[in-house]
Amino acid sequence: MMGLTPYLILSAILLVLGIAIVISKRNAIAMLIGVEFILNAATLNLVAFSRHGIGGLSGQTAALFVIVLAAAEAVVALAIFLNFYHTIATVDIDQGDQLKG
Amino acid sequence: MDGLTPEHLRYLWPVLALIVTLGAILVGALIGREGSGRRGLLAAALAGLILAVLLALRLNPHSALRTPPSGDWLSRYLFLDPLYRFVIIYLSIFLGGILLVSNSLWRRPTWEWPVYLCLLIGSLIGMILLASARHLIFLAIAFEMASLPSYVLVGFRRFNTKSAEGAAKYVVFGAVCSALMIYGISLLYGVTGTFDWEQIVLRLAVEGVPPLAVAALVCLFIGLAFKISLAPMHFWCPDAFEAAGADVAAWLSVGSKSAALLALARLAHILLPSISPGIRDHAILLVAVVAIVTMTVANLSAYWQTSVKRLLAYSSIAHAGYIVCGVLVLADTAGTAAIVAYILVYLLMNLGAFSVTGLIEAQNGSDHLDNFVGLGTRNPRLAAVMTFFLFSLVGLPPLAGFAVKWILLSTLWQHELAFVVVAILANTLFSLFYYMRIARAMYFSSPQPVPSLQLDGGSPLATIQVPGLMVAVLAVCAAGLIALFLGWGLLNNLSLSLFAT
Amino acid sequence: MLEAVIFFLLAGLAVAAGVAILLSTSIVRMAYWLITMLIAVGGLYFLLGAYFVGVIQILVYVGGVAVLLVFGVMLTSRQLAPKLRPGRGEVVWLALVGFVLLEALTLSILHTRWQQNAMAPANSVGEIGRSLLGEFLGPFELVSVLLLVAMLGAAYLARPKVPTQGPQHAKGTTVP
Amino acid sequence: MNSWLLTSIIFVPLLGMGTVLVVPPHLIRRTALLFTLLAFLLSLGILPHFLGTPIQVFGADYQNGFKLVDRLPWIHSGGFAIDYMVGVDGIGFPLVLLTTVICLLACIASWNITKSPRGYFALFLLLETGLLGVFTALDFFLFYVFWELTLLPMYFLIGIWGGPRREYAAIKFFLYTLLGSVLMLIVMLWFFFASNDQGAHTFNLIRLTTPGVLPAFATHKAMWIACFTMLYIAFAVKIPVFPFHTWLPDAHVEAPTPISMILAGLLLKMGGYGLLRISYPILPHAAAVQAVAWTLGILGVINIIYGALCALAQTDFKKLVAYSSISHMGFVLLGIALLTQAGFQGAMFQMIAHGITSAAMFFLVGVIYDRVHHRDIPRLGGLAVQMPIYTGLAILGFFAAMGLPGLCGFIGEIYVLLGSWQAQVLGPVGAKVLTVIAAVSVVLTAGYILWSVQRVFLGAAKPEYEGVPEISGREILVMAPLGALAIALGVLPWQTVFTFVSGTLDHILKLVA
Repeated sequence: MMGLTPYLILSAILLVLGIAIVISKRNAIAMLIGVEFILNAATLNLVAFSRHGIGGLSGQTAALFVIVLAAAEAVVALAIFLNFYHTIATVDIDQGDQLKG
Repeated sequence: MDGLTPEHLRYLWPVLALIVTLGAILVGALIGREGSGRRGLLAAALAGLILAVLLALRLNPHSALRTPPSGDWLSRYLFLDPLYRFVIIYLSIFLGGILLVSNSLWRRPTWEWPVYLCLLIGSLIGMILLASARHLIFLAIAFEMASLPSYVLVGFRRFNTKSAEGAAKYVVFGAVCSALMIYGISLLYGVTGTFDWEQIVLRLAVEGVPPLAVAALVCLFIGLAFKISLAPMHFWCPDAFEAAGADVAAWLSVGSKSAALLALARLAHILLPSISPGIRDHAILLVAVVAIVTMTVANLSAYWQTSVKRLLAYSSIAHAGYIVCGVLVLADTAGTAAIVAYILVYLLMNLGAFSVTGLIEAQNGSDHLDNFVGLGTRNPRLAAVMTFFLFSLVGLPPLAGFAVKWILLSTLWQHELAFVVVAILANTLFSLFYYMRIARAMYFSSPQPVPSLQLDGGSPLATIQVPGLMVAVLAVCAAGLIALFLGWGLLNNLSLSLFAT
Repeated sequence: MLEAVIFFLLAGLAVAAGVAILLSTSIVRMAYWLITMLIAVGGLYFLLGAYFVGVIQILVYVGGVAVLLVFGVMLTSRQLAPKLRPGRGEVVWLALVGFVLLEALTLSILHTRWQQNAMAPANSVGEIGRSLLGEFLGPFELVSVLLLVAMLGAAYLARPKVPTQGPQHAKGTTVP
Repeated sequence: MNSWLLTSIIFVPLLGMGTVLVVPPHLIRRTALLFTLLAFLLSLGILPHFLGTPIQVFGADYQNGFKLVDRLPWIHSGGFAIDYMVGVDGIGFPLVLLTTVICLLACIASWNITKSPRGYFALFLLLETGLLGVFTALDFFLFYVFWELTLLPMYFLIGIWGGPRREYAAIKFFLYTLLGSVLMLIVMLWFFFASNDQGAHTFNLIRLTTPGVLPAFATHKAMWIACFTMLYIAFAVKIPVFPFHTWLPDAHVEAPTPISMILAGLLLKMGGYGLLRISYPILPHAAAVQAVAWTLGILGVINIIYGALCALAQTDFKKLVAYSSISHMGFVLLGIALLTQAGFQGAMFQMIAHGITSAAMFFLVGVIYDRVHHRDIPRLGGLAVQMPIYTGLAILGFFAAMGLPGLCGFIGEIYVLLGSWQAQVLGPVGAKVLTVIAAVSVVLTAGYILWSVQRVFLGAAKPEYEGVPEISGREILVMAPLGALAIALGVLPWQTVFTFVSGTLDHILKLVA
């Protein structure tokens, strides 16, 4: 019988990986991938807590919402990236240098 | 279903009215011929906003329905208190003003207009719910609801490089911060077993705050700080505002910031008095440092800007730094009241300043500072109201910007936060430099034709025509700034009354 | 015992995916590693007995988001910036910060007294449905509006440039 | 109970501003003149209230000693108690009168402003309202609001209608003053929340002077020294005292002539008035500290000597006058710092005298500048031949500033020197040393004034100034009242000034001692 702790530690590792990806990558889509890691860490937490009797069922339901939010966000983000790409033909954030300051 | 009484339903009506308006605009746009009926849609949107305000006005201003979540359906998700009512009225009226300004500045194809309206109304709904949420999942959804349309609005000028880039930066930054916030929420859920903020606080108060909960609260703070644009989560702000149209920038600078500020104030207002003094002191210190760094960084960066929207973006970051100081004061409701008073006046100043900038941009095709040169002679009235807004942003009497700064400073002083007072005052001095650059351009520099900036054959030196609706908006903003200075007791009373319970 | 083996297998896969993404320079590979991670996490949900969430994870995430991402990659990845690989100094710095963060989080997790009960019985879809329309009715309604607005925004941005339909439109579209 | 006289004096110019903004262009000047004249006539109405009665101030009762008090509740919410409260006593009233006179004359002197006159006169009238408010406000918050209100119009008046380096001068003026204002704001917060007037906080400047209303301040020395210092800087920027004086030459030189008149004649007085109205009565303990007296006294002497030396070195006529202002305002600080009856009276007299002479001098410089379009002293000369009437008036004005006996400048300086000679606060020798050094400036002042008079007016007529028109009737209309006042104050100092101010000043001195 696995306890709660391994899941939480895995979730923490995923969070740190996500943050590292976001920080180290300059490509917008890669950064979005990092965000998905963080969000998955959060859902993993929610499901693990819920299944180990903390807060009843609501953790799992909340995990569903997080997944939906991630999807909605990804859709909008990708639309924006595509538009950006169409406009200046790259998705590398650093290549945009119109906005200075 | 558990108790959805008519009383509670009344609290839902304003939001429902907004959702219906959103749907109606979409349907209207689908039924109507493409590219027609802009005025009709504007009227529909304004009618929806007015309806929401009226419905909100019908709510009992004094009843604070903070019953436990088992009691009823709606107050499980929202704090149905006077502040909720205030946020609906405040943001709806503000969006009404924005729509009038947008209508005057609109240069894009007509078919985009309903999309624009729907996005604005969608973000309005998100902001209202964000400011009042008590259920953390609800808060996260409201947060996204406020954010997603904002990302699109920033990138609304499609095939414009700046706009596309600003939106891309904004969405990446926003996605990271919201993901961190959701991670924090999941941890809080694990520690306390609930998503309800009051119960979380109760649990933390009873059982102490484990380190993991501290990490979770920091994550939550990061999310809100992103929306408020506190350092170091402020980088999106200048990029996004420069990328967006002036009207969208005005909407974001006031709407999303005040919504997140009120959310933060509300959460802090419940949390901080309940937890142990040690953690509370650390939290206050953290917020104080963040606030001071925010205002200082913003004011120092603003000086070098030549894009006025960007300059105003830094100004709005600095103001976010000032306003968030209200969170530091917890012993009574005065801190939150100071925030409310400040955002009320901030609305007038920023709507005004961004509207004038939008007019200049529409005329000249750029918001570069050079386009303001000679405005004092080209259109003295426009320059005069812009000066009003700038001086009010500095915080000089006899304008309301001073009154609210005074309320904030005196509140801080009373709670022995003199170092924050000094920091705010020092920043006020810094800020003078860059606000004065606009005033200087308008009045002191002699107008010279800038050939590269001409558009549509119009000379930048030509008198600027201000559309009628815009005149009304600007007049209301300018008159409001004087009236709210002379009568700032009313302002103070109003904001204090929101927390009378 | 078997549970532990499966856990470590899936967890290892997820972590390996993250590390691979960190080290990878190809955005396409990153997308596939992301899918690996998503499937691994979905597997963990099944292991936890949260079958419905697991199914949704696979359906929405792997089937929707990840596919969308791959499309995004396909549509945009013609120019891959060479600087995608982090510099050596950056790697050290990142590893250090990441390690400290991880250490802090792990220690906090280990030191928190969880009010955990015995493993709850696996829930039926019906119960989750009731919860969705019970405790989570508000978020449920709100999320529908959110999806509407998000779709509208995304559709707007993704809409191709409208051909000019006459002089008044031509003027409108060229104004920045 | 409220007589509304002061209120109407304060707000008549504001009403004028509103009117100026709407009247047709050819009526702008006349409207502005009408309203400044109206304010002047109304301010004459204060005079009867001060004739014949000895003036006592700061009694136990709110309004004892203050005349014509208008009081309305303004903000009473959330713990604030802010009143609209104005009133005049012996030191407020002469300054109100001075303000209306100088503004009236400056309005006449503004007749030849051609660049957007509507904006100019609107700001001018707003400035007058701010000044009148400062000299009458009896509520600290109100005082601060009016104090800041003078800032904005002055910034634009210098920045738009000024000389070539107007931008620089305007922003410098603005920054220095705002720095002072910010410090004053802190003190205001401090006073308000430290005050305990029968259980409530108060901004009332009269109540704040009452012993026991600031209980914490009675015991904490560091607190009152800190507040005194911050207030001092706020006021020192305006006076201006070395080292906060550097905005002044720039601002004066760049400002248009009428604005220089107001700047030197009135704005600088806000600093001295602030010291007498707020710093000394509310923080008497701080003022009585020997180190404070030393510091202020030495700074005053530095101002006197430094200003005079700089004036001596100038070739720009307007800059010379500007530095002479610094020198003369040094006497105000010295007189106040050393806490003697004669010193206080001399300082107050000097403020009024300097208001008259500096306005006159700036106007005289402006008259030349209008005609020859430069202010370079070495290039001028022999104007006495071309412009005899002007020269006569100018020499009157300059001699008044120099301190020739019989003219107003003399009385103030001699009283200050007398006062500082008698001063006890610095020990037996210290004050005398300061007095002697300050007295040296009499020679320096005579030096630069006589020298410049010689270089500008005397000597052989220069051919390039052939045909320079004589001073016009309108200009005489400005200069004649100033000259008359300079003589009147010099001949009848007691009847014109001392009789009004001495009671109030004695009372302030009693608080300190």
